[in-house]
Amino acid sequence: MSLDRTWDSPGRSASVVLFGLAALVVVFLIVPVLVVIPISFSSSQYLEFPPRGFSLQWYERFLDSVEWTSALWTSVQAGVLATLLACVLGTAAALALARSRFPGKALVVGFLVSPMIVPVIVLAIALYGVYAKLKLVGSLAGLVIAHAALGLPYVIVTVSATLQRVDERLEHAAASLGATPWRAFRHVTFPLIRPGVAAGALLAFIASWDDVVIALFISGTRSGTLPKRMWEGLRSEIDPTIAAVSTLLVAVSLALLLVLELLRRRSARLTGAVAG
Amino acid sequence: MSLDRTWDSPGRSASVVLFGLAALVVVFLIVPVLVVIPISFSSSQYLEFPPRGFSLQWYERFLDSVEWTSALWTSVQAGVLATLLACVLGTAAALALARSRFPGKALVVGFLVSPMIVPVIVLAIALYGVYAKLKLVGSLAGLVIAHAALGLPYVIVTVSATLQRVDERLEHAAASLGATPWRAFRHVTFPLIRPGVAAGALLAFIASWDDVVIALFISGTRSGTLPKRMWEGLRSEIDPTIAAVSTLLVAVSLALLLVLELLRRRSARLTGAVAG
Amino acid sequence: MAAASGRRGAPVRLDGLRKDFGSSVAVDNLSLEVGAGEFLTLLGPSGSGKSTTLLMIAGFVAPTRGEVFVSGKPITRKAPHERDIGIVFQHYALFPHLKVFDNVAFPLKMRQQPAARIAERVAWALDLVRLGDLGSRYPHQLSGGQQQRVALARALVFEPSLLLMDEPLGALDRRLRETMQGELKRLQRALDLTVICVTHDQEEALTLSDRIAVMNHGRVEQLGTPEELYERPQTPFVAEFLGESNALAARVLRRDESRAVVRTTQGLDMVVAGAAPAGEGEVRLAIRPERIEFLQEGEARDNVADAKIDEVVYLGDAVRYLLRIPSGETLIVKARSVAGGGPRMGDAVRVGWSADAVLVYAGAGAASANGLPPPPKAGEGRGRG
Amino acid sequence: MAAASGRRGAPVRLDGLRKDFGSSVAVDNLSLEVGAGEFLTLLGPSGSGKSTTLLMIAGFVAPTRGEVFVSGKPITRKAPHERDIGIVFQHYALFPHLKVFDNVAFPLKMRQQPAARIAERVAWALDLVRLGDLGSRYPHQLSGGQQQRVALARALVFEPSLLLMDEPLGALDRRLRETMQGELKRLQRALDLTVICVTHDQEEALTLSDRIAVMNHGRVEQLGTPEELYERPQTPFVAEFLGESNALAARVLRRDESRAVVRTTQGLDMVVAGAAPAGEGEVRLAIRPERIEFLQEGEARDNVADAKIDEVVYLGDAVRYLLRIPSGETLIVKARSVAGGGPRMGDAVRVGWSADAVLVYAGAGAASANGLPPPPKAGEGRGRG
Repeated sequence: MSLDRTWDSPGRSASVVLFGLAALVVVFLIVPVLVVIPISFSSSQYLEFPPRGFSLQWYERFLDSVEWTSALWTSVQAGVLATLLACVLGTAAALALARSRFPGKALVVGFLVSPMIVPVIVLAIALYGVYAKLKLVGSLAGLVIAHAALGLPYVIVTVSATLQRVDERLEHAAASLGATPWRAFRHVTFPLIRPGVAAGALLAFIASWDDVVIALFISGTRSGTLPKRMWEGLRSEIDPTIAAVSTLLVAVSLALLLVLELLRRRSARLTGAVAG
Repeated sequence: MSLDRTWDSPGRSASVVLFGLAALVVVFLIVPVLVVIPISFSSSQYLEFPPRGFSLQWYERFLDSVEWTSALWTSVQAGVLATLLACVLGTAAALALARSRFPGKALVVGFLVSPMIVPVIVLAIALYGVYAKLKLVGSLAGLVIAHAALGLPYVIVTVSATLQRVDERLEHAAASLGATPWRAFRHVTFPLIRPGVAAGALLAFIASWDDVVIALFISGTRSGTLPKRMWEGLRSEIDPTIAAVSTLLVAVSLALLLVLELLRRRSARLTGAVAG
Repeated sequence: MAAASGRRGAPVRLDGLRKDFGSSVAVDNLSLEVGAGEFLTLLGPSGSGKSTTLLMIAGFVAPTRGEVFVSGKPITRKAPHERDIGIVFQHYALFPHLKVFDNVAFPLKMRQQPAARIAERVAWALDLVRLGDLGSRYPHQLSGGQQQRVALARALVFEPSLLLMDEPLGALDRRLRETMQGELKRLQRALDLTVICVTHDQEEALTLSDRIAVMNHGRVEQLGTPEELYERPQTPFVAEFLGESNALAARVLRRDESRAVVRTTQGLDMVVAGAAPAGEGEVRLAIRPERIEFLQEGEARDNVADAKIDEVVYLGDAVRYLLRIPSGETLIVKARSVAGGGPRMGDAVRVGWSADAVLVYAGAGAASANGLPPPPKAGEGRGRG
Repeated sequence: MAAASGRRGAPVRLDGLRKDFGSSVAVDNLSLEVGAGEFLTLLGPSGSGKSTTLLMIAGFVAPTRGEVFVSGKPITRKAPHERDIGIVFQHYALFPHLKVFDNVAFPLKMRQQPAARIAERVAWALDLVRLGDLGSRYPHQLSGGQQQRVALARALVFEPSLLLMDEPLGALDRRLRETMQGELKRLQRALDLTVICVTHDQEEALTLSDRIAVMNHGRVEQLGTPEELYERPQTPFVAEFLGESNALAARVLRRDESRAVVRTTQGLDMVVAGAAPAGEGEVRLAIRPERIEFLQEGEARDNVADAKIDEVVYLGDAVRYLLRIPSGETLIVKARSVAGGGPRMGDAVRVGWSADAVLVYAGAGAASANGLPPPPKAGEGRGRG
């Protein structure tokens, strides 16, 4: 029986600080984003707030436009494929890093998470240079590889953090009970790091879904992503379809976040909060 | 005495996987970026690889250009101020979140980390709309606030993770020994979460230092950041100065990462690996 | 032991303390006096309210009702940092980023003492726990026992009026625990400290305390010296929580002023001393395993039974036997080990015990099955934590 | 206990096992035979090589030299999952994402048994540990003792030829530990299991083992039954690691075939039984605290001393005294508690012990100070972990 964690104290002042902060962030970030949503349902012909009436015209325009729908399709394809690639490679790398010890390991880690550190514009320039030679500019494959590299560090970081909390003795136990290394991974380690993999997958998807700069450099006209198409749309004319696309982008990100949180809670409930 | 962590097993195959991955990432990401570095020291008048001779001409051109140096100054100012703001607010928020329990807490957390989730182009468009009305477009203050919001989630996430590992009993102990809540924070909690704050600060700075999209929307001509100026440079003419600037951007990011890693190791050595 | 402090421990009084968590009552109208310089232990299973009581004294939990007095003054409305109470936490809660010296100096720095005074007091406190030469180490460079002593020095250096301890020896090795028990006790006596200690470990409680309050369900079941509690437990709960007991359900057959005869549910008749409780006749019995003796041919006791040895557990200085008697009851018997001898598994033996070895309690049902072997699920509820 | 398994435990032989970590030798030329159905414990402080030995048997550490045989066949080159050895880990290592049933079914699924067979075997194993009705719980919903029993069921369900246990009771409460000791022992006997257990806890070792190997610095100091080790420890290390001991340094004054007279460094003369070791005359003595008795007026023993009582620690069924004798030595004495009586702190008493209560070892210096109170730093090296 230990002095437990249920004391009644500084909660109050802490909450005040918290609400103040939340309010600041809400005012400066959320409200502007939220404003986009009503505008996207406006019946007006212009970007205006508050909107005059309700209509789905901008969503209709979005769906009617081959340019927009093909951009959506590219974004989804690139996002999903890049996420899959990042998850497989990132989980393997995190496992390898957690279970091995060799000189220069820190350097290898540095390489693997460098896409998080190297400024994206430098990355974009550099990738453009290489891809131009490899004829990957404008191809979906090029975009997927670049976005997978963007997402890889997130997967490595989240999976590594989860792995740290998984007791290595569980793997010993599995081995002692007759599990080959692969079966021990499949039946014990993987189920336990799944929340970390899911979180990494979310972040990797969002890194791809979000990216403007790399897409601008290396995706060609045929294979433009939604953010790239938005960017181009803003350059040419002010088109309220942008509001509808923005709403869509945010909705997808939030929906994914929600799914992740629900999964996390379910797994926490099942395994009693902390695995291992 | 427990079955300890020194068994001789799957190390080998793990290392192979790891090296394979590192090689992939190196080829697709690091090599292109590294190519930029020799180019920046080229004596040639064009972007070419391998460079013909060594010169610092592009760095001289960078330093001689008021446009580039003022962009550098803006980037540094925005980065430092946004990081400070994000650290103070983010640490306070993380503390408040860790120590209080109230209905709707998940929602508040969601708001606070939303800049990490909302696509940056949507954020940029939305911020532009608000800032235009508040006359913040083109001002350093506007850029600092926007970048602080970008960095805030990183600080909250890293500090929260560190706080989780700090035994709450240490704060009880401090109180029982006569420390007021503020002194308990200053002398006990803060020193223990400092590694988390430092990591958050690094990520927040890089988020600002890296940002192209928001800077393109809300920083005016006078207050453009380095990545924005690079972007514009690429639009107008192909200028090898870009290579020098890229090298500089990468160098700063890497230097910060190195400092952080050294700090982390020192603190781990002092406090015996895991604090608390 | 260097220049001892001028202050001695203060008397403490808990007056009608109560704590509700939602609809459950963690501590129920607890009143208790602790004398100046006394070592009092709150002993009980988890959920008995002992930790909540400690937290209320320390100021980390606000009581729903009641008052805590130290030296006669109420402190219930003071913040923890104003209470001047030293606490030794279960896992020591040493500040990992501060050297031993700075850990011990912490309370003095918080009290803005001058540097020279701090150096002197820290040296005194470290000498007290015999760690004078380790001031420049970090906590993680110390062994568990050394960390424990640093925590003690830190809690004592500011001469608190009261010292609280939460399972002070729980994280130590059995061997080290014995050493530290002696040291703690010696310090407490030398400095005349008032100590309130919380533990679920009966041995810790027995060896350290002047008095023990056995708690259960938020109430004190019995308060007394270790000997009083062990020799004359007033409830079956105390009899079983403190030391081992053979618990039996029985019915009173007949009684006079000084003795009674009872029959257990399985049909074993037994003479018990003292006036058995009145009423229905349903009673609960408890017999300490070491009060049952193996008898030689012809020896007699108030109660005698033939038995078969089911199990022999060698403990070094003692042996624990599990006996089955013809009526079907299982008895635990603990005897000193006899070099190269003693009864063995399967042996038929005769055992006996005196009438006053049997503790008798009113009420039906076997005194809860805790600690008694055969049904192995028993005792499970009393997990750590 | 349901349909018991047809298999019984296999004999195990360790042949010249050695493990180097860099330049340090963790296990040094260890040879040992464990009979089929025997419960053998490796007992030692941390760093004694006992855990490394267990890891080599389990296959998690490759020995530098030597061979492990199970049922006469070498297994040293097999991977852990091919060894068919059940392990109960220190903190159980239950799979938190699997229900109790699936935890216990795991080894059978890995062996691709048909579902019906799995259901039957799991039911058998859960009945064995009396958890038949908890199959659908998750591990975090169980108490510590229940988790321990699930770990046991999981390690037994595939009828391994050998069961390894790492501090099997270390994470349990003192009370629960006693219950589980009995249960473990009963299971081991009923299923005729070969068990190799690792612990630093002498009580765990004494109560569970058929034989104990006391390890120190990678070597076996002594191997024998609990009684042999406790009554006739062959080295001072064993005398002190297993049970408490009064350790004294002395010099032989004179000797004949059956007795010798020695003088301790502080000047206490003592008669000891048996031929004292030859040589220089420097010896080390060890006396069990329970072998020293309080004497009534006129009673005599081979050795007698007047003493003052420095400290009395009440343990419930026993009392531990710290005595100071005129020569300056401190003696620990352990006696049964006498209801409402016994000597008190400060009393002058006479104590005595027989010549054969004194264990004599060759070599100078007091048998390491471990476990002896006055210098409190003693025993620190022996931390957990």
